[in-house]
Amino acid sequence: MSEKQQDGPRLTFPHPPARPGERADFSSLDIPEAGALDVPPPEIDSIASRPYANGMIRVLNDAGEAVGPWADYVGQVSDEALLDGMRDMMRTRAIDTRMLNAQRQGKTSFYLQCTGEEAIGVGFQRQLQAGDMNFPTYRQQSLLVAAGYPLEALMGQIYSNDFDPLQGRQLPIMHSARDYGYFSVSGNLGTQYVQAVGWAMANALTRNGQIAAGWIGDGATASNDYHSGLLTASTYRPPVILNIVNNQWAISTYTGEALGGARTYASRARGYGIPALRVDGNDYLAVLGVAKWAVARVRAGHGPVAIEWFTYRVAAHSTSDDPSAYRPKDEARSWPLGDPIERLKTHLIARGAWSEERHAQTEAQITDEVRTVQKEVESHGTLVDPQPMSSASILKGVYAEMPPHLIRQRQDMGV
Amino acid sequence: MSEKQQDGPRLTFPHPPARPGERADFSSLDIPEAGALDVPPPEIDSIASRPYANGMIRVLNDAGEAVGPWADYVGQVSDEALLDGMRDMMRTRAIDTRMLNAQRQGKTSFYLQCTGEEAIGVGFQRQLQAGDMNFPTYRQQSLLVAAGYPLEALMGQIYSNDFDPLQGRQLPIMHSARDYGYFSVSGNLGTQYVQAVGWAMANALTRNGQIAAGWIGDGATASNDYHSGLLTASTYRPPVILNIVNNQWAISTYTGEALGGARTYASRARGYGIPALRVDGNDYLAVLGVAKWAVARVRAGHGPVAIEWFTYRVAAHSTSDDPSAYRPKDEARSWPLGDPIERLKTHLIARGAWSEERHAQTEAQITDEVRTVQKEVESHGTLVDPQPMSSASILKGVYAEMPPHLIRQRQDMGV
Amino acid sequence: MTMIEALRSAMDVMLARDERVVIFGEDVGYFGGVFRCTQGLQKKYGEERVFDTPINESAIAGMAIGMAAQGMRPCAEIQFADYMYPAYDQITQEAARIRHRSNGDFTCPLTIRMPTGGGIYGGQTHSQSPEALFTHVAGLKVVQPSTPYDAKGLLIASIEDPDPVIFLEPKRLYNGPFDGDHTATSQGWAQHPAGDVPEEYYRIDLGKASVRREGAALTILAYGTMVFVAERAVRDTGVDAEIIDLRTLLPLDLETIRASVEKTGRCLVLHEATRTSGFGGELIAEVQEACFWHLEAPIVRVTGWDAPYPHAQEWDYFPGPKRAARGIARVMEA
Amino acid sequence: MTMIEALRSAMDVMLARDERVVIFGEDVGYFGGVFRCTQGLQKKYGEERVFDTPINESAIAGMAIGMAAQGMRPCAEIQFADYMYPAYDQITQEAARIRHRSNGDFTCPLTIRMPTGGGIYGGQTHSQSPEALFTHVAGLKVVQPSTPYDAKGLLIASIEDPDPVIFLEPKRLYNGPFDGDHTATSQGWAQHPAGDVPEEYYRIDLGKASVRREGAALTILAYGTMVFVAERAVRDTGVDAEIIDLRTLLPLDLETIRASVEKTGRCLVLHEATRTSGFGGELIAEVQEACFWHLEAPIVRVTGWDAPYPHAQEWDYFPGPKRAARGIARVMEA
Ligand SMILES: Cc1ncc(C[n+]2csc(CCOP(=O)(O)OP(=O)(O)O)c2C)c(N)n1
Ligand SMILES: Cc1ncc(C[n+]2csc(CCOP(=O)(O)OP(=O)(O)O)c2C)c(N)n1
Ligand SMILES: [Mg+2]
Ligand SMILES: [Mg+2]
Repeated sequence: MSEKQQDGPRLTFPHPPARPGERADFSSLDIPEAGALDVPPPEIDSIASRPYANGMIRVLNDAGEAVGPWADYVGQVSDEALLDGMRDMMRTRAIDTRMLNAQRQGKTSFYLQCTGEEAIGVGFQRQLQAGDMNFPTYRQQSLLVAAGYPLEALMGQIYSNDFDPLQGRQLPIMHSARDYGYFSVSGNLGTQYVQAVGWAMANALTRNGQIAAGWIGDGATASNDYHSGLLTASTYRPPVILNIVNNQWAISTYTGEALGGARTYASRARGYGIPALRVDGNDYLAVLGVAKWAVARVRAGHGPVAIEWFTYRVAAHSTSDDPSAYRPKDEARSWPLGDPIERLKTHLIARGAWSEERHAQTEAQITDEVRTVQKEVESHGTLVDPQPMSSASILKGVYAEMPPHLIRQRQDMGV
Repeated sequence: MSEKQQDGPRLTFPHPPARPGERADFSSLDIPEAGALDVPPPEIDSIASRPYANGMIRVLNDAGEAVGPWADYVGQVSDEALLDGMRDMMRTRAIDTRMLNAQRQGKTSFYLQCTGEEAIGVGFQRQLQAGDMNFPTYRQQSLLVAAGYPLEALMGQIYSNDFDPLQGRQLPIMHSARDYGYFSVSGNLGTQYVQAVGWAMANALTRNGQIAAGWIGDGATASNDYHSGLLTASTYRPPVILNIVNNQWAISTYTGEALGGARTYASRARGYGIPALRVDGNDYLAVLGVAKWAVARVRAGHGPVAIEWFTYRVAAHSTSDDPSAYRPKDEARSWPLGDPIERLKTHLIARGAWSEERHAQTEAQITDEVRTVQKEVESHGTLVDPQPMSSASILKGVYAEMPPHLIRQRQDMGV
Repeated sequence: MTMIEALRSAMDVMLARDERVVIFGEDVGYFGGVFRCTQGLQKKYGEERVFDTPINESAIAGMAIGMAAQGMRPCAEIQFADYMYPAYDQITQEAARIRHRSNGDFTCPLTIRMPTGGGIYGGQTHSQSPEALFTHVAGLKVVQPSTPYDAKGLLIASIEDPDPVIFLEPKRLYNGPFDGDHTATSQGWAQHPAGDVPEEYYRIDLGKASVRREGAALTILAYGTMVFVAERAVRDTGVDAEIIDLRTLLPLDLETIRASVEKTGRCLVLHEATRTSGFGGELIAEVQEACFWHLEAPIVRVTGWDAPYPHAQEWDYFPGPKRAARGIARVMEA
Repeated sequence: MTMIEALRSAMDVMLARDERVVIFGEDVGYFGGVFRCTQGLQKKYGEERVFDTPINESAIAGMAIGMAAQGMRPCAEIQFADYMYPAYDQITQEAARIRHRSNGDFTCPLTIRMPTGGGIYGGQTHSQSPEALFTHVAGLKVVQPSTPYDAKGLLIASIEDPDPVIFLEPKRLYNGPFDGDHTATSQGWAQHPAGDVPEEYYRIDLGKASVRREGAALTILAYGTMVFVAERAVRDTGVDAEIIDLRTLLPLDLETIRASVEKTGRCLVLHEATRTSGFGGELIAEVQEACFWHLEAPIVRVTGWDAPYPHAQEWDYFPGPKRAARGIARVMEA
């Protein structure tokens, strides 16, 4: 080992564009013009999807105008429908803010925001039908909000109190809401990607007309189940949309670590023989359009599709994380694709359907609404002021029927 | 579940071109002309490797002539060197034949041939240097033969007798031969692909100038570790060649099951940002050329490369298998890329360096040589006539030093 | 029927009875599985009910979980238990937990079959007995039959079970009983009463052990191939042992075990898996706690050695009737 | 030092002493790990010695195996033991077997660190104790320290060990001892004698338990966090127990255990992992076999319940001093 050669192979180690103390730097990102890409036919194959996988579908330009073929494809979305989306994004952000605060006050053990990524879930959910199922990660609460999930249940889960449909069993943010198309979230990254494929296979086998959507973070695309998911989707071609939320970070790890030498996550999916698109995830209209297209393709039986949503994780990874230790403080502000709420606001104002005043008003309203529910939910117990839950409930639901050894353990509990 | 829709998504199930009772049919295979592709620069990246990943590098044409840029790249290989390769291929085949027979006679429990795939290992091994390490599957015995591994050890392993360097611990064909660049074969598919990457990382970190080569079958590319291997190779770029032996079958399962909608295995690797080539694996000169190129690239520090060797599994999967149950009997004969030994023979004869007579003579010689060693090795015990091995040896080598509980178990054995 | 035929019959019956049942795994479809357990089923029920998969055990489990959660009853095959490890994450962290973590919002009624155990010269990657890796996992059920009759009834009950079941098939018993004497000519199931298997539907409830031999001198706990080894050792030693075939390892039929050990006062545990932290440890812990005051001797276990299953030393590794007899002697002497 | 600092110090010492040592894992490099165990090491030793990995635990293990076989001494981190399942195949089928199956042609000297256990409101995927899944695997060593002093000495010995070592870190003890009373204000390691950790190299041999308290009335077997729970329960009950901190679970220091149980005649086993097929079963099986004639009462285990670790009912799940005291009472009453 001692006679090291000076030339020859060395390992590469991916680095983010900037570290703390340096200036945020996204200059090397190649951000295509809004409106540059056309709308492929729904039955497109992976080979033909190349420009969409390497490029980026964008609708809103810097002036907030909806431009290009995808703007046409989205079609005449009413002001009201766009405002609904806006409100859901704002609601998601308000919930995130309040829950983050609650965690800081010790009222819950953990929280995790999706700041900057709200457009993706909100826009996507709007294109689904009842019966369709998302297999979300912990950062897709925007899907739930857009599905109209009662805030009481959503917050009850965070506080693990009697509003919690999961009876306190799961870590905050690991929701489960079948009726709202939200599969039980796993804390283990990746696992659910291939489950989404299995669910979609069941849809195809039973011809129920429903579709499934897998979700995964950029970092978690490194996991084995990402591969399993793409592979089985490629082999059986069930009605599934495989979403990749590339928010540039995986806790402290820059997205380059999982991307390696690949061009884009979408292009890696394309290697599996699955058509793939890359989309500006901070552009609500692009999300609406691409989700509409993908849902139509998949539901019609043209096979799976992969979508890389290009975005940025504005907040800390979770309440256990401190991003100032690994990235420049101003990086979020420098993100070239801006903020999804701001961009939709600009568009709506440009359209004449919105104003700064109405926006501020709505924000206040939503905060109020969220705060009211929060108060009510907190009155049923928080971590600083917990209301006892039966310890016997731990042993319930491990099996459909409680087997003898669990009955013995319950007796042992003395409850 | 009862109201099935008649249209909408259905699953696809990959099918082989023909099943037993049908005529073998490879008409849908697109086999490019020999000599069609040029030789890329060693530092090529994955994007530029597209034509090599989707095409097929071939040197020997139907007339047995070496043609095109890769023929030039291989350069003036002496007749003697080619004949060495020929003899190693013939030796491998002779060993396979004899060991298969031995298994039929009950002299060993299991065997597994590589018939039709001999060129790949023999040609590849010739381009490696001492210290380079293969991470083979159970079907790469040709690497060992070409490395000059003593036939006594090779056959001793098959008979699990005292010639067996592994003391009978491993299933036949799961060799281990560090000094011959052959990593201990695992029965679990895929696992060693990422280990090859780790080994190569150690090479780079210690600057020892050595390289590693991972091997995987087409079926096993579906495994998680295939993904782990490509991913980590893409991220750290260590000196590793990632070989995929596409022999069209995985036991009874057609290669389409693992390929899904992808174009080629090489193209899937390209999706990871690793340059990839597809090669006629039954063309000894193509193997020599591409292996030479890949070894040079990787050793020079230009990063990993993936190679899909296109070939056909002529024999049964193993002695536990009966391919007539799932593929046409004449499929091997219809394989459009022919037999590697025949093709090299034709080339050598065309070159004036060989003749049918000398070939037949050599074949007889090699059979004789193999038979002689076989006899000698068999005299040390076979499964029908085993020579007792100490049962205590089971507990040796579980750890470097035998811990107390294994000492107790050895006492319990009474040995 | 052989055990292979019995398993096939169970799947056949369930495919016919319940359209939610789907069968898949490596080489399982067209070919019918490397042990031929699913032979003919694809032809009979079509590719949508019985199909091949890519070689990715975690994908097999993951797909099964998704299908099960969406209301189907997947019965998947892992080609050898030795290859379940890539699926271990999906099985233990997902299948086993979905009902609990979602508070019943989603459930996971799936069965995963896998051939287990040695005795076929399979070497270390075709011989493993990983039952203890599943019995440690709350939310799973773990089954291992020892006869064709039980295999069919238990597999049907597993497929019908509302929770995930790991179904371990002792491959050395596929074609006939095996008492550990590898020098004897093998017997088929045709000669054995438990080879008499009805064509139609029947079930054997999970969680119930079966007393294979009544006896007063000691209790032998076994499952799978070791049940026949126990019978042989009892014949060889002439000790009046009670032999209990556990059949379901999780949940365990502790009542049947307790009643027996309270009667005999002595207990021997047999399994093929490696000793340390094997399921034998669990059995002993439960028996000594439940029956301490009745025990007249330490409980002994006879197991595989703590080493990978070696190819050539197969019969030194396999805990055959001689070692079982030594175990009986040790329990009886004390 | 805290346990985190002690672990970091062990890695620091080994990085300096042995150029074959490399450290990697998710968020381990630049950031220094989510628990900060590797903080500052990349800066000190460079990216070639300490680096980040993609989120793929089987790749982490697989790379480590390749490196170890090629002569390095990798020490990899799995971010939480709950995430080791994707690596389980590589660890158990590859790392544990390479020496044996190759008859020493290749070896696998690697260490895999992983934070384990509950008590931090981590819910079911940040609280697991999977030790029994490793102790069943021949070829592995399994270590779990309970103090900073032991953590450093054992980690150094693990990195130096010629075989693969699974190094389980009780995360609830990272910053201070914890006796299970979550209502008390937490104590740091500064107050505890075992927080006094030398900066330099020292090792604690694997395979040796430590008697944490001598006593005559019963023997308590524990490891990790449960050692402190045992101490607390003994204080609370006033029973004169001998407390043994196992430290290495595989290979087990049976001699120390046997000597103690022969003296006390009674034994209680504590662990946080789920009960069925947990490591407690193995301990009980060995103790009753080795010490049967000395036992005056059944051996009792106090463990986590057979359910996923629930978030809200953390303290109902955690086997704290009250449950341990009940266990002591049961053993003493009998
Ligand atoms: C199997 C597994 N390994 C590691 C972790 C720990 N972990 C939780 S989140 C995370 C980062 C995930 O990053 P990414 O996939 O990009 O999603 P994001 O948080 O950015 O939304 C890690 C490593 C885990 N939960 N599961
Ligand atoms: C993890 C794992 N799953 C399943 C198997 C069983 N098995 C052995 S070989 C084989 C087929 C492999 O096919 P392929 O990778 O194409 O290699 P080939 O045999 O064609 O050389 C299978 C499924 C295994 N050995 N390991
Ligand atoms: Mg991310
Ligand atoms: Mg193949």
